[in-house]
Amino acid sequence: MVTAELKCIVESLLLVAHSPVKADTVALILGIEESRAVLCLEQLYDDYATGYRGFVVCRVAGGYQFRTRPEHAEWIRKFRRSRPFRFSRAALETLAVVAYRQPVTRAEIDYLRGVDSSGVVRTLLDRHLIRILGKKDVPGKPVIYGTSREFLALFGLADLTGLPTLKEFNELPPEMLSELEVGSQTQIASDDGFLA
Amino acid sequence: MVTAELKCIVESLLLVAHSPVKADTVALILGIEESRAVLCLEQLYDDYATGYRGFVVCRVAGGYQFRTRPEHAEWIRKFRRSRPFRFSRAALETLAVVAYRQPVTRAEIDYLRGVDSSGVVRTLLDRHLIRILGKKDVPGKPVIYGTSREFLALFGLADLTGLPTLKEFNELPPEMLSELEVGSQTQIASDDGFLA
Amino acid sequence: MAYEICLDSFKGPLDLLLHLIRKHEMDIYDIPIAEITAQYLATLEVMQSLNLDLAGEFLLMAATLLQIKSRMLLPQDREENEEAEEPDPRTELVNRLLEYQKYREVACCLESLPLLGRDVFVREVTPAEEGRPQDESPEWEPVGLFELVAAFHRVLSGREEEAVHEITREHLSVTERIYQILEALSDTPCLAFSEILADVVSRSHIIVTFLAMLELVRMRLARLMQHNPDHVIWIYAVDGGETVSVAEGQIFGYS
Repeated sequence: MVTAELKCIVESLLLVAHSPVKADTVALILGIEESRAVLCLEQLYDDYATGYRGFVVCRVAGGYQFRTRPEHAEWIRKFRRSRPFRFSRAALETLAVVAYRQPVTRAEIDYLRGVDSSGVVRTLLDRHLIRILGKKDVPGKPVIYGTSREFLALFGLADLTGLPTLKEFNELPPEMLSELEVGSQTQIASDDGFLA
Repeated sequence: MVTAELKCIVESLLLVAHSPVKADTVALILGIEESRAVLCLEQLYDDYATGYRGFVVCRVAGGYQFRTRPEHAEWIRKFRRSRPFRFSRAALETLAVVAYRQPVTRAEIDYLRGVDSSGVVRTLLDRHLIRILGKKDVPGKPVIYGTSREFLALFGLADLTGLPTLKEFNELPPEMLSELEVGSQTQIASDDGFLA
Repeated sequence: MAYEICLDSFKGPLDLLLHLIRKHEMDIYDIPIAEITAQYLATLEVMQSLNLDLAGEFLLMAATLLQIKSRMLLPQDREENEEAEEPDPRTELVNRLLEYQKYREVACCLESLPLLGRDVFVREVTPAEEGRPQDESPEWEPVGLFELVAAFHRVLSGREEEAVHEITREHLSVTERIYQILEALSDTPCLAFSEILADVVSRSHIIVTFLAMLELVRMRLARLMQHNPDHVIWIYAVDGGETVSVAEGQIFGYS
């Protein structure tokens, strides 16, 4: 199969997909090497990024997806008759704590925010933006939370390494959270579940 | 508005539209003459028809719509079939009953769910998410079910103790809608783009 | 002192403290604890006077601040001081504030990202277009533990609702309960309150029993005695009580 035709087919898959298209799926469907699938997707990414088009290819949640440009948001909202939504500060703060501290327990979230977060945690769970990862192997076996694929999709992130960098004011000394047993941030990057 | 930008916005509308986009709608949304909207749509039609692209603009039902090329139909069918199996409400409920009440008989599952679960149990067995543990030592020797290793893998659990308890679930208060400001909240839940 | 700030906008005590530190240009690494405590308490007072619902966390922080303040006022033991330096009582608070500040700032960064459904949009595939996945589809769509436990909760709560219809609720009237208590009192001069409630399980049954006792006292058929507050409540039969009959109609307001 020539590459032009391959690219053309991959482009059609991007149109009909209901979620970000992964390179391994493309490879499986078209019976090609995954590296070749990646090449196709990346070429399409470049094509759309350079041409002045109504939408672009985004690297999101471990896959590739057509997304409109932010500068057209108002027109599209008008067309769809949808109102812009806003996150509450409580929701954003909690999401930030979960995203950067995962795997994290409710007690740790409450401690870091200084307020009870049960309501926000529940809302974020209901919205599928965070998920229960399991339980922590410490006395009491508290439930631990992490962000979901939907979180990445919502914020347009390819993976967790794409999160905005935390400004380092002063790292909370580990002994202070020892009773809470906060997981180290390095775990974020190494957690396979979040990466493509 | 310059025509290039106009075309770009119309292209974005074509992407997000649920149904064929009509020229009069475009004219209304963008506040332009209908003749200008037609011109934009026709130019996009030409652009896509001449370039070798994964999809084209079609004139359908009095409007314009992106459609894939007929020659790619087979690939797209294959791609769509590869879509992961989505849990139905019945399947998830049955799986939950087995997970939390194992070892459990069909009669117990039916009792708890209030409906016949034979079909769903069959599907879950076929997909190796539940397994037959043996027979219960009561008259009639009914088969008892439990979850499988695949179940643990699907939910990312090391073992069954990682299942969140109902107590923990109830400790999270019911969702507080104020946390995410009311607006297009339904969109968050229903937007297919979030499903990965 | 003028509070031009929007008081109910604080997301918690840490948020409020950061605001006060910034407003009064304090050094976060060397917080004047007496001053910040005074400022904090003054703000709480204003919030209370405005009838704002003060969450417990705000009061807890007030207690923490006062504790730190008192610890800083304590004279340091010179001999002990030579052995091991007493940690600054403010350390934990300062670290929490710095940490919280990080997440508060990054939350704003998150919000400024192009959000799906707000700033950027994707093509939505209709169910008809999507088609049905074939049975041989090897993969399950990821589903979370929260969804699993929520499904189980749904199943169980569905059963509870049904159970209400299945169980025929025992209908017990106050009158009946009065007779039962009087009968129990015919063998013994007094009964402990807990004895009367011993076999009572349902909430409505407890209420009926309680009302029956109040009626008995009102009709002077029984007396309630307690030797000490928090002690056992005794119900005594009034002498000659057995000769009194209670007609249905005499008991007003209850059934």
